[in-house]
Amino acid sequence: MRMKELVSKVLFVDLIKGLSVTFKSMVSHAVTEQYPKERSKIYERFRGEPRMAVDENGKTKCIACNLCAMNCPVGCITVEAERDPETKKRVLTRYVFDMQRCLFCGFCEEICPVNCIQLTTDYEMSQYDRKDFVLELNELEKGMEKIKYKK
Amino acid sequence: MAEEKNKNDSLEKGKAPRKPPKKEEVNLYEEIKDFDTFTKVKEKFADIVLDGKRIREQHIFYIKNENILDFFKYLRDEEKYDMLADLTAIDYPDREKRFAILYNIYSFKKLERLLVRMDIADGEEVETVSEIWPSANWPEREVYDMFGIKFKNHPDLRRILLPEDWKTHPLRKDFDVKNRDQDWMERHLGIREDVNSGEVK
Amino acid sequence: MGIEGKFKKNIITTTVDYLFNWARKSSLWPATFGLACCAIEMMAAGASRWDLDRYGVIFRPSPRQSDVMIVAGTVTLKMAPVIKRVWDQMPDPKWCISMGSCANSGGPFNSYSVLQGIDMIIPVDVYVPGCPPRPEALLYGVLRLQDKISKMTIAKVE
Amino acid sequence: MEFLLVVVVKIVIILAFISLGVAYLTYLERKVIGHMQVRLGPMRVGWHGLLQPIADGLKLVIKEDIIPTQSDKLMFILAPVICFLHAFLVYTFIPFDGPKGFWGYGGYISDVNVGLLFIVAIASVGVVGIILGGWASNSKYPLLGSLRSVAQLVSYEVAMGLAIMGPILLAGSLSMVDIVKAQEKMGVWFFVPQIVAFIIYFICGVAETNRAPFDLPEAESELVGGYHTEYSGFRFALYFLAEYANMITVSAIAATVFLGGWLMPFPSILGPYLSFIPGFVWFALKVFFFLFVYLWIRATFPRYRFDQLMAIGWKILLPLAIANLLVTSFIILYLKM
Repeated sequence: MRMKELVSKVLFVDLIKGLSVTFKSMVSHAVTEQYPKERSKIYERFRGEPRMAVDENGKTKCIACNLCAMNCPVGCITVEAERDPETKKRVLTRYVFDMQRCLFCGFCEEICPVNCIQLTTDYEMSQYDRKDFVLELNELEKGMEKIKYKK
Repeated sequence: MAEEKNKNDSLEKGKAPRKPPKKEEVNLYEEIKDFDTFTKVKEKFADIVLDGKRIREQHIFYIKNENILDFFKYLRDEEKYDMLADLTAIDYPDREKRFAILYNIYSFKKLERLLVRMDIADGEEVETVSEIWPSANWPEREVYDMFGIKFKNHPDLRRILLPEDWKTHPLRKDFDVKNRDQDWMERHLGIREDVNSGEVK
Repeated sequence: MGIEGKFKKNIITTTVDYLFNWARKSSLWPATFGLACCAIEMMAAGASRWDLDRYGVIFRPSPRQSDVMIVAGTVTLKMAPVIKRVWDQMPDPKWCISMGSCANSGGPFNSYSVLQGIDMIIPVDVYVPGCPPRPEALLYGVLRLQDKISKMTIAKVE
Repeated sequence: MEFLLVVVVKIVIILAFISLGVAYLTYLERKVIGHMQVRLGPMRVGWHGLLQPIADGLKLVIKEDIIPTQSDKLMFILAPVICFLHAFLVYTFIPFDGPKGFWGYGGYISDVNVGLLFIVAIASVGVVGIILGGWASNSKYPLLGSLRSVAQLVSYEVAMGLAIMGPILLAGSLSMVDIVKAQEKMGVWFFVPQIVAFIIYFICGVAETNRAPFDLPEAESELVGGYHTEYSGFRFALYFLAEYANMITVSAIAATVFLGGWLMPFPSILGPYLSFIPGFVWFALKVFFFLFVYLWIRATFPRYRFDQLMAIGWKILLPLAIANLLVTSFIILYLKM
């Protein structure tokens, strides 16, 4: 046994095994995705950039129930609403989503009774300024301005 | 102060402060029976051991802050509780004896866990057990760091998590959790936040 | 370099700008600086599947040799002076990418021990939101930073 | 006059090629190691990242040059220059091609009868740059890195020197050209009779150039960057170039002494078909092979612990090298008698 070990040590058997492993992986196909060119599939339940849905008339679906703001663990949603004197319904006046602190936990999306706020699968959200992360309602409906890199 | 402010906020936004639904109070504490260690300890350290309870098959001894070293030495040597699994503290700001220190000790011989609980007042010093169980060194430093309880004869009683020149003890209940030490920040980072608006000066 | 801001914009400065900015943006070496869970995602971006090396981004151990600092994770107050020192040790021109909600603004930790945004102590060029951001999101941040670098100039700013 | 012109032209050509080779060695390293880790390596700067080393170099040159206030300024400035200079000085004596190579002008800048000794001596002076750099930085990690570097150099230099004694005995000369000529005359490259010396030399060479798995002086996980922690900008670039130039040096010596320099493999079989290929191409191929093995080893093996490193150097390689030298000299004596 010891003789065998000695022989394998002298002939660098283990080292050569290791070298062959790396050589094999060198000639095998790389697993790298070339990001701006190819994009990996993002699964539907990935939670990325927030978006507010609109109905068929282009008006917001939000009913200003404030559930998302109450449910947000970091308090990054602010909902301001007024009561319409005629219809006695709450009408949304201002909706602010402060993405700086957002955890992308998806609680707002889950609790929303009308499926208005949604976390899309879009992950490209980098900005040069922190102020750009405070999204008003119209920005949330359009989506953030961003550059799409192609190559 | 902080709670009041939060209440006002929630009222302004049209939220009603929610109350948790009331639960029926169940007393889980039982008297200790047939526990050999307790009877022995009760005899030997009658002046220290105040009480013993059992909760969810877990024994708790209540002790006074007097000569605790002998008591713990006895537990380690005679009763074979050879490991200090944890040492922590609880803050009850309303009580007269404000802090409770919990020693969570374990015996590998008997495969048994034992909680020893000691109530102390604010400013009272506690004898260190780090000579009995060396693993108490860091938990005691942590308790000192978070609650400001001082341990007598501790070999190295410095802050362990927070910076060494920090002033406050954050796990005390009267500490506002959002209160960043502005003087510390100015000294080390050269900035000072506005506490209300969060802006930096 | 010592020649910044001495000349007006002309054909020479724009050519030099183009060359310098190309070199700068093509070899962004970040200081290895992981603080919390975002660092795991940063490592993933550097590993085989996303491979930051494609952009010429290789992690350098020493701040003296790095150009960009990726602050990945929660910045506690105890760590903040260290970050500031590492930032001060880096040679000009240098950039900073703030990665993740915690570094951007403190994130969920509005508490006594966490710095509310790394931009309080060092200037940040690109904020990458996410908790943590996907590796692609970091790559997108790097691309945004390269865009920003390519607009740098040594000419007099008017 | 013509002689001078030829030498100057040769120096310029060799310097340019080596500088470019060193720069592209970094590219090769990133590519090879990238592919060994099933990723791609540089892809976006130029076609398949081919302009990467140029971008890196230009960026390092236009970067701010920091000299720490607490450092010994003269030494701090001098150290990388020493390292760089000695790494490039060695190429004076390396025969890239035979005396008839380079279209009859001789494939080397100069051929001295103590060539190999001189190369080994100059290559060891390079470490002075590392020591000075680590010491002059006046900082913990560079100092530790340079101390390790010294210890490593001292223990491996001996075994390395003894290992190349074997081929010298066989060739009977210290001149690099004569060693290759001896291999031609003998009909077999020296790595066959001197296989032990060859392996020892290569291991020592890896250790000598501070490459993985012997890269303790710049172990990133323990020592930040080792001796070049405090260096930035083009001073760091000089260290960087010196390290890679040293790699090429060690490979070139190995190719010359053990693998027959500019000689063609199997001249009796391949000779008629491949004789149009100039000698420096064979030389470059051999050097390239060694460099590839360097990178291959780096991608495969983890770093040694310091005591392991010392144990290998003193307990295994040194006795083996001495034994090899003794056996070789006895055999030569016996054959001569």
